[in-house]
Amino acid sequence: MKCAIESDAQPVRAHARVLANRQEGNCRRLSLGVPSWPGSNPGQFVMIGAGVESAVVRRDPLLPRPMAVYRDPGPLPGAGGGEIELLYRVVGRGTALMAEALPGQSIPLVGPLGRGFPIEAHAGPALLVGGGSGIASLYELARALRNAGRDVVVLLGARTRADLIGRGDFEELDVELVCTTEDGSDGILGRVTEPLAERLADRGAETTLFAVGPTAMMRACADLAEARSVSCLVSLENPMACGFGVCLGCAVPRSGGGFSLVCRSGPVFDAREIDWEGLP
Amino acid sequence: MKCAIESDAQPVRAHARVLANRQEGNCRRLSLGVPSWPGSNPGQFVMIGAGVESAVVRRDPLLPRPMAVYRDPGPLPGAGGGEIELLYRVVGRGTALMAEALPGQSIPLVGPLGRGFPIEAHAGPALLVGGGSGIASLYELARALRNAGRDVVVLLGARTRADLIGRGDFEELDVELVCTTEDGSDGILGRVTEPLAERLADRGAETTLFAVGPTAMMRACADLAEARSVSCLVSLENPMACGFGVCLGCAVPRSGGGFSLVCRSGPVFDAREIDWEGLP
Amino acid sequence: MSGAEGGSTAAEGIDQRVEFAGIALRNPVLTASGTFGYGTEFAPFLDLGSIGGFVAKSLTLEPRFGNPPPRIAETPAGMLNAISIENVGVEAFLDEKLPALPEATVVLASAFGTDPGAYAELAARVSEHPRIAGIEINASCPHVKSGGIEFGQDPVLLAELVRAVRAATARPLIVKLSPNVTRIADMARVCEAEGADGVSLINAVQAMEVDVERRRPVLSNVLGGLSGPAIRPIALRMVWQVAQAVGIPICGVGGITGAEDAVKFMLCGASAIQVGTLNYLDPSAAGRIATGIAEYARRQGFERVADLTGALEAPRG
Amino acid sequence: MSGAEGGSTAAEGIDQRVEFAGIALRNPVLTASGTFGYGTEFAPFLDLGSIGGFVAKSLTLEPRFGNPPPRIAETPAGMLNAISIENVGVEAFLDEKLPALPEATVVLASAFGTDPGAYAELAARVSEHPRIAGIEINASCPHVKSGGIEFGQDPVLLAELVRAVRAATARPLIVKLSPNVTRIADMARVCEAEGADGVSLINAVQAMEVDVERRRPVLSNVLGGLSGPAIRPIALRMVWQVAQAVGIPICGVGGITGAEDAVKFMLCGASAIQVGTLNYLDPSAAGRIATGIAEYARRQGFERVADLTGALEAPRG
Ligand SMILES: Cc1cc2nc3c(=O)[nH]c(=O)nc-3n(C[C@H](O)[C@H](O)[C@H](O)COP(=O)(O)OP(=O)(O)OC[C@H]3O[C@@H](n4cnc5c(N)ncnc54)[C@H](O)[C@@H]3O)c2cc1C
Ligand SMILES: Cc1cc2nc3c(=O)[nH]c(=O)nc-3n(C[C@H](O)[C@H](O)[C@H](O)COP(=O)(O)OP(=O)(O)OC[C@H]3O[C@@H](n4cnc5c(N)ncnc54)[C@H](O)[C@@H]3O)c2cc1C
Ligand SMILES: Cc1cc2nc3c(=O)[nH]c(=O)nc-3n(C[C@H](O)[C@H](O)[C@H](O)COP(=O)(O)O)c2cc1C
Ligand SMILES: Cc1cc2nc3c(=O)[nH]c(=O)nc-3n(C[C@H](O)[C@H](O)[C@H](O)COP(=O)(O)O)c2cc1C
Ligand code: FES
Ligand code: FES
Repeated sequence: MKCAIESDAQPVRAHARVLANRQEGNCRRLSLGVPSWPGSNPGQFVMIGAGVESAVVRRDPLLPRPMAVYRDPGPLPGAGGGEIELLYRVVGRGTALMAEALPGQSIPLVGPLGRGFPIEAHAGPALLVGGGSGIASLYELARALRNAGRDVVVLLGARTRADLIGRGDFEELDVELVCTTEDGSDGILGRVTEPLAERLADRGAETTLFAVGPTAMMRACADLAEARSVSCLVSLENPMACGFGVCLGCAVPRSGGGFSLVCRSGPVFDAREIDWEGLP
Repeated sequence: MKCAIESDAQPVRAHARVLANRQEGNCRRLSLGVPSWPGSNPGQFVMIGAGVESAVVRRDPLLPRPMAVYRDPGPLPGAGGGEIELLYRVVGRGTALMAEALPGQSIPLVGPLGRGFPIEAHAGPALLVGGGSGIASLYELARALRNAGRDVVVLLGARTRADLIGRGDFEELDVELVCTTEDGSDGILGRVTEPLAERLADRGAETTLFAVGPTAMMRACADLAEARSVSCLVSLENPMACGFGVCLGCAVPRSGGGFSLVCRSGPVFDAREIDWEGLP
Repeated sequence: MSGAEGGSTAAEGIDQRVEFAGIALRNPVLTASGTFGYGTEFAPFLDLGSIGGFVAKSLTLEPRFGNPPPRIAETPAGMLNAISIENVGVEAFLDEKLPALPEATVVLASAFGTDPGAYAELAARVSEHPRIAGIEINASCPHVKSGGIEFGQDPVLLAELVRAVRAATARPLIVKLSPNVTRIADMARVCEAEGADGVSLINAVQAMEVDVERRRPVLSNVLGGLSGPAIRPIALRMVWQVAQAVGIPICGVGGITGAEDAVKFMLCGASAIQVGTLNYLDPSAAGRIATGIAEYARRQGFERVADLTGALEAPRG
Repeated sequence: MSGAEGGSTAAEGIDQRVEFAGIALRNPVLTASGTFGYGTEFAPFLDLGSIGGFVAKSLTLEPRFGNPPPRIAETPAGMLNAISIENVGVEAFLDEKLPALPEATVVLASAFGTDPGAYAELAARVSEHPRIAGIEINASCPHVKSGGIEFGQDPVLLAELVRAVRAATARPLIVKLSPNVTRIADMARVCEAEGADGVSLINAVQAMEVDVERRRPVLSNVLGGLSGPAIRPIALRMVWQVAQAVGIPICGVGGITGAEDAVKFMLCGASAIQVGTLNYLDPSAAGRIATGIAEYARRQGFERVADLTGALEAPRG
């Protein structure tokens, strides 16, 4: 199976306009108007500046941050660009600066980048497992798979209720949705891998598992998939400087030896391609 | 004559709160609420951070900027601090960032710093000459001299009307006010040194000239004063890193050889103390 | 028309062409090795015709994997990298990467190796290819454990290296210098004496970052190279020092983020400049820098951008 | 109580004391020469009792004027200075500056001169004074035209200098190293061999800035020293390299802006640290850093701040 499709659209560098930037649970939703946005495939990402543009260019922090395109209704008609949404957690300096962006301000953006998920219309059931901010990579995938007529189950796992980000959006998608929390504050008490194991047992070898979240979670998914001989696609996160394959900073070790670039060959990989032991 | 008095108040380091930050002509007025502000003497300055404080400390630009205390009604009763105003021109990165500060945000501030102008109650007439952003150093001086019963004339020179900053405040002070513009858009057409020469001729040897503005203007004032044998005090500007005498970055050459620190021995100097040729 | 990105008229009438190490460039803006991939990656962002040319990622004779992750870290106004010359190898470069580039693009190859012989062989190989306008010797990779930095740090080894490569190619030969030395001018003199046509400086500054939560070095390689705006004042100083010391042309590299920065290097003596880390954050910036340099030249009353080289007014006193 | 500024309870129960070069410090935070004046300037902003001590502005035998202005410039996440050891001279320092300080304040003198004899004489002079806890040799001023940098850049001259000063004083002797060298570890080894009790590193990195409008160097001295956050990754690397090379204690200096930065230096092997440029922008920061280091130590399960020294986990592979 080919693990990922390449976006047909060429990425743009743009000054994205902040339309909204709101807290939702333990996460923030950033809506951006992106001039000449060409549309993205599920699983692609953007590089977004750490902080808004102002009259003064500040070189600290220096690098942009990779963020999955959470929602992308596609390019607007004409040359009007597009509206996209990101869902992000404030974990460090860059995301803290993003959190301060106000509607009307602009942020430099490069994207869409990377290879997204493969959407094969007449394939078998799809199990989508999301944890933490990885959930952000799954919404467009779920929508595309549903539109392609696939049997879709979305399993979202979180520590607590407020971490079940984007949940309302998934509910509206009209796919089967299973939520788990480690503290039982919402959905099933426990880890997402438990209901996942059940669903996997229900479904056949044609099933595809799509897992995005903390490394440990993805690895557990990969192991479950391996045991059932179904294929498992993961989307990796890694610090990035460029996002389009030139700094070589985002390399992850391949199971066969050598490295793959998360930004260019990924972020979506077949779980078997990855040397999980070699991840930092 | 002793050229400057030392502030009796110890400087504070504070997180100043932005109360207002508005464009006025070619200048901006920044009102700050400063916790534990001890009050300042006319001619003192503050070091103000280049940009507001946020959750993320950004180290570019790195250094604070020196700004005269334009208006200082004095400390509020109790431990309530004080409200001060700065009047500044956007000339580079630091001031451009200051211009983006919004009410409610906070800015790091150290002050009051330097030695201010001497306010001698029973001395002769005072001619205050201001040009450019130097005007900002004169308001509290004019007020203090007036309160001390001195005969005060304020002469403000500018390129054009919009550069005659703070003019309305001076009008309210009830001192004689003379304005000049180089393009004749307001007041007398020409340079401020012309009406100054006339006033100097009118007044006796007890007159003191206070000149703050571009170096060329201050030097011209110093020459006029010298020719009339009256004393002339100037307030110098210089890039500064600390503002309180430890980086030694703000040195200006003394006429007798060696250097004086603008932040500690100044910013107010007797014009004769300065080696004008040696200024950068 | 050159430097047309953004359609600036303020730059019109200015001759933007420069010559660097015998290579005619449409303008002085090159992009730096390791920050511009093999060129094609920038097609969506930048008209390759808007810059003078680029230096491709450093090559080794065989394809080479780099260091394990993490390979990069962010620092104040800078970044660290410890990629370690991961590259497709000279063969794939010549056969696959070069032909994908527009005809008019000026391409410099960057050579890396663990001994002078490997460098020389690589230089000979790329010299056969008509598309290679010049060869930059990367004598200065700050984080490859063997080879690399030693050449750039020892004048005797450097001389040996330049001699070997000089003997292997008649193409314009540029030596990229390491900043991690006591006297950069001495290293440049060695290059000049051994027949190099020019020097590029600086490569990244050897540096380190620590993850306090994990109490580990951030980079798997422990040490990495510091690049970006943070190092610009160091690079500028070195370019100025080298310009006082040698007659061969200089390419200024290090922390350039705009036309003003580029101009600073030219005033200090650089004939051309390279944009590095900036390409990551703003992949279309290099073209604007070329235009901006021309606009500056015009504002300052120069007719040719080339006249900016060394146009720093003599320091007073 | 030490480190009480801000009244942190998170740091309670942690032993903050460290020893550096035989000097007992209440906590590892010193302030750097040239950035803390003669100490009293900080009285309005900082309880001198909240830091370990400070290194006074470098002294010469006679009072000394510095360079003409401009002496400073701002750069990305950094600044340049070319002050050139302007100071009141050793006599005024001992007679006027020292007595103005609180009894409990640990003061280190910094010695500067144009030849080893002058350094030695200065060291002898300050050693007579009971308030001087130690002497830091400034072998590394990056912008004094004669003297200064040469000592810090040449191992033979450095050895000679350290030997001369060592013979002149029995006080704790610390050599402050220049970063403008090819192999910092070699310089530290020289200091150890000549009997220095410790090394401080780094001094500012030689650098330059240009005013493009006036087409001049910004600094009257052309070259200056780069300090501030920009150089922190360079300083950290050098401290780590020196820690692998010598047994004498290290004081880490360069771009420290908070407790996390300070901790990085300690993990890499520093016994104490110095806060420099940060004192200008935040004159009360040094005290908070001391508390922050203790809080970090507690969070990471250490009982003594001193145990942070060298506690970097061994790099993998
Ligand atoms: C393809 C891709 C898509 C992503 N999509 C999302 C998303 O939709 N929503 C979201 O919240 N986050 C997403 N991330 C992670 C996000 O990029 C990081 O959280 C962000 O860069 C942290 O920046 P910071 O400055 O706030 O933190 P920093 O201060 O830079 O770092 C904080 C912590 O995060 C780690 N970190 C830094 N950069 C990354 C990175 N790129 N990936 C993983 N960890 C990192 C650091 O090592 C450190 O432990 C994605 C990452 C990738 C590679
Ligand atoms: C005691 C004192 C009081 C001052 N009061 C005022 C005031 O009330 N209102 C006001 O608008 N300005 C005042 N200034 C000047 C003000 O400090 C500078 O305009 C400001 O620092 C420029 O910062 P920037 O980042 O915007 O410009 P930069 O990008 O740093 O520099 C822009 C230009 O200004 C020059 N410059 C930089 N710093 C200074 C400086 N400290 N003094 C003079 N020139 C400088 C630079 O050389 C350059 O030419 C005062 C300066 C001093 C020393
Ligand atoms: C991620 C990365 C990879 C690099 N790879 C190379 C390389 O392969 N060969 C080389 O000569 N320089 C390499 N460099 C150094 C740059 O070409 C340049 O000299 C340095 O980054 C300083 O310029 P800058 O500050 O503009 O980035 C690399 C730099 C970075 C950041
Ligand atoms: C304005 C200025 C003056 C300095 N003067 C001295 C000095 O007299 N003696 C000395 O040893 N170091 C001097 N230094 C170097 C500092 O002590 C310190 O080593 C350097 O600035 C790096 O630390 P930092 O990045 O924390 O500032 C000076 C630094 C600055 C910025
Ligand atoms: S982020 Fe630069 S190559 Fe992947
Ligand atoms: S500004 Fe630092 S000494 Fe004057």
